[in-house]
Amino acid sequence: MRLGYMFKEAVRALLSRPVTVQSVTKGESVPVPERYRGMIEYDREACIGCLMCGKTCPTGTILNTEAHKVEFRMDRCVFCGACADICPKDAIKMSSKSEIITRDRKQLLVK
Amino acid sequence: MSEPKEIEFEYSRLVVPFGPIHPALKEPVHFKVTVRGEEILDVDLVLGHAHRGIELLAQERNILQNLYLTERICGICSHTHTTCYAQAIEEVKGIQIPERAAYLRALIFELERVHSHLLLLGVMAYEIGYDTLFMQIWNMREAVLDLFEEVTGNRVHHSMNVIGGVRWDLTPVMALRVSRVADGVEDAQRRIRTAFMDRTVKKRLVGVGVMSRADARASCLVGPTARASGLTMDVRKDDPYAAYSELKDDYSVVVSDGMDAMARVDVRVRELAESVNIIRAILGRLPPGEIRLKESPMRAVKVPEGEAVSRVEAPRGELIYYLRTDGNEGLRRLKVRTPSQANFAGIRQMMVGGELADVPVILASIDPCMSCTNRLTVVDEGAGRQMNVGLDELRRRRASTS
Amino acid sequence: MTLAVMFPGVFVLSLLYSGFDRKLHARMQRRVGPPLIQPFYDFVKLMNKERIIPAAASPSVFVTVTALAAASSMLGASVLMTNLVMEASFVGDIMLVMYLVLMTAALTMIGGSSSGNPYGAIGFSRRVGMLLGYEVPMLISLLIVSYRSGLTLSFYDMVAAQSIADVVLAFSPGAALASLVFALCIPAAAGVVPFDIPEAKTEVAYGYLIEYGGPYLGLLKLAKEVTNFTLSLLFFTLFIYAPQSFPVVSAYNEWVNLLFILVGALAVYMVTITLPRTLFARMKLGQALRFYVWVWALSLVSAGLVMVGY
Amino acid sequence: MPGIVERSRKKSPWLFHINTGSCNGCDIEIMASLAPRYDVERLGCVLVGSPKHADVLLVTGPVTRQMYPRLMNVYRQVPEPKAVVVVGSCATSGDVYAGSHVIEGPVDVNIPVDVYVVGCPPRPEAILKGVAEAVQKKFGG
Repeated sequence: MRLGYMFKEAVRALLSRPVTVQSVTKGESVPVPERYRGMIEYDREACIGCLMCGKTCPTGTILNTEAHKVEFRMDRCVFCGACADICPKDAIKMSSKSEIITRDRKQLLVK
Repeated sequence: MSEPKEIEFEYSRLVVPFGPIHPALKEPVHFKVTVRGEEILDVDLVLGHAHRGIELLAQERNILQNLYLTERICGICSHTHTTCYAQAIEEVKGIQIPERAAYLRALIFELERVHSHLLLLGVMAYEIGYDTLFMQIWNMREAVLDLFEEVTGNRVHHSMNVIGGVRWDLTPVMALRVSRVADGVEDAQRRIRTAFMDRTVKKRLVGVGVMSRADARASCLVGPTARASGLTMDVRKDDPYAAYSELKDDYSVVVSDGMDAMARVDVRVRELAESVNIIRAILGRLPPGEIRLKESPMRAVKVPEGEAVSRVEAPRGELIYYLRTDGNEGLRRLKVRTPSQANFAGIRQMMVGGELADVPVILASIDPCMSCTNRLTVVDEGAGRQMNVGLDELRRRRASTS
Repeated sequence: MTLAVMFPGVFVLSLLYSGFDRKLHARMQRRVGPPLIQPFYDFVKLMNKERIIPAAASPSVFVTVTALAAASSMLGASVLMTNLVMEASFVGDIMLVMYLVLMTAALTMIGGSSSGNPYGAIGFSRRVGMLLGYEVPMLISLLIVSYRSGLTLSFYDMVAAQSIADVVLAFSPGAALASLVFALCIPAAAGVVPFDIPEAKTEVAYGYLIEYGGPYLGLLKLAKEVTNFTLSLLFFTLFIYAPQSFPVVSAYNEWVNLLFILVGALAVYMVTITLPRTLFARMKLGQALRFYVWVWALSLVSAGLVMVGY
Repeated sequence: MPGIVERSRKKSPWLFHINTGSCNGCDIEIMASLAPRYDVERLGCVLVGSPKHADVLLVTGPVTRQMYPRLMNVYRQVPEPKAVVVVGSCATSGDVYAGSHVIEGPVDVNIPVDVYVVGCPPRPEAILKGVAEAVQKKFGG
């Protein structure tokens, strides 16, 4: 049972610092890049109610409300960014908030 | 385990349910392995657990929405599926994507091949109990995922493709990072190769799941599984797409005639090095210019009636899309033939004669993507009958359920 | 009386050793790894979970086996510890300890096969195969030690005999082979990755542990950890430890001496259980048995050498 | 005494992952949380191979018809006290596959769910925080 490569690797690992990013215990976190497609931010004023986003959304997340505005049911969203891409007024932006954790999925509504 | 256990009372033969929920499997597939002692006598394969009816759903969505549906057929090769779909639509519309977009598509394609191969090599080490190697390989893979997140905004579903080009451009800063990741992958490839030379690993992989060249051709295997049995087939060379026609001479197709699980692992390790060569060639010759055709999405959806077939070399093999458009924004039919579906044809032959301990190793060696391979064969557990469901029959059932 | 005191001592020590083992294993993979007292958390959590007995299993065997396995392994470890602490031992206690270790392995096998799950049956047959491989060479190496220390079967006389002898057993020519044989058998007895074929996670989904959950699983895991502790302690005291060969230590009172033994046993635990778990892939049953044929040969050779008089 | 039991339940939540027909994006992210960079073991979590050993059930994928009986079976096999964490948008609401005839509705139609980790796929860190949240909710006492 020749020791060889993995033994050297293990000893090198023992001597060097672990690679772990301690997210829950010590609050460290892997940096989120700026192009990350996270939670949707919806600018109500800029929106002119053209409902183009509702047509391209592949999952029916976007519901139009009575006042020519839109609301997003985020539990159905796939974060594909099609709505942000198509919006003529750039009212929809994808923020870099990546941790969306809830106990009740009805709350996930972006107005 | 959660299956009703069919223990045949003829003492020597024991039917062992392997799956659909099993620590070795990340995804649901079900083998009924008939065993005498440790030796496998027969394998009965039951697929369909991840069948989500995607081909039917594709007919209900418009062309742009289907981009995001086909992307979610498989989480490991999502860019592969969208490229194949986008090419087919562009063929029907008869449009040509800008040069830079073709190169960027090829770049993300190769990065996805690297990430998929690293994933498989890690899972293979995990199957044979070599946790340290699994940890190392998946640690190297994180660098590629960070790159995806930076360039396209999501680690797994990149949504990079749009009809008529690519959505995100590669800034010089990102290009620098890509070349650094490419060097990292090259170094990782060398270390993985020495790690798989270890004696205990060789004992588990050599001579397992043998598939001779003739059998491989007979059961029409594709991708690295076929290339490990001596068949030189690579869609990038045979039928070049995206920017591969210009990149023809920057890499060579990796073929080995080891014909066993070790050869399949070896082919994938060497393909990592080839992908690094391609990535460096792309970075070197990335042409300037537009990354997508300038047309509003409303006109992008208008696709004339027609049909198209497009082929792509996915990390697991040849992926074929056939689609027929119905002239006003929708699809009449979408047919997807995924590489894992072809590779599953040979699995029974590889397994019979082996030991029970080899089942996860052989399964990992063909690197199946279960979410890709779920077709319409509906196995009715209760009545025990098996029927292939035609499309009209499907519509009738859908009418009754919805 | 001291035997009763030893039970909690052994419980704490073996769980602590398992904590060290997981921490070192993680650190060798560049991971942070769980806190040292993680096995205690696991044990307390498991003992307070719902008891589920599968329908296909025979309930009486299924349940009693777990308690028996834990009890026998704990007894074996505490007998060993009391001899060390009290420096007295009855004749034949080595045989008792080895019997209890073997008993634990046998009980877990029976429990697995009684669970009515095909994987349990496969785990049973694989474990029988493994037992053939490592059990006999282990016993042979122990017999060699007793022969070298004047044909006694009592544990402490062996340790005392070594303290008179000039050189430590592990480095004297005849017995060196015996200690190598015992060291090679420990990973198999502990069920550690190169040889954890009976409970391979990815092949047979934990083999015989598959249908156990909650308190039963807690007891079985405890039995496994205590066995590992017993084996490493046995190896260190019999083969490496000799009071006079480490003069600095034995000058103090016997508490420091005991601490030195425990640290030594931990080192042995790390080398023979954590290291293979990190460095090697899992073998198949046939390959493992072929490996142990060599170990058999080695033990017979070392027995011959000792007989001849080395 | 009860303090110790609560604390040990919070400190050693064993995870069992069941894939009910997902695109395996989330499954890879769950496996990635084992990798050294995220290292789920430092929280005391171990990815176990049998539902009987588990405390927290990680469910991915819109429950397909073939996997529905198995999901119910596995849910019953996990001993009390247990928590269910749904990982990924398609398990939360069957997003892209909604309306397909083979989908038996998202996970919360079939089994009670404690925490939803939304994302397609959510990052490994989000999954770890989701597990920590579920453990706090169900075992927090």
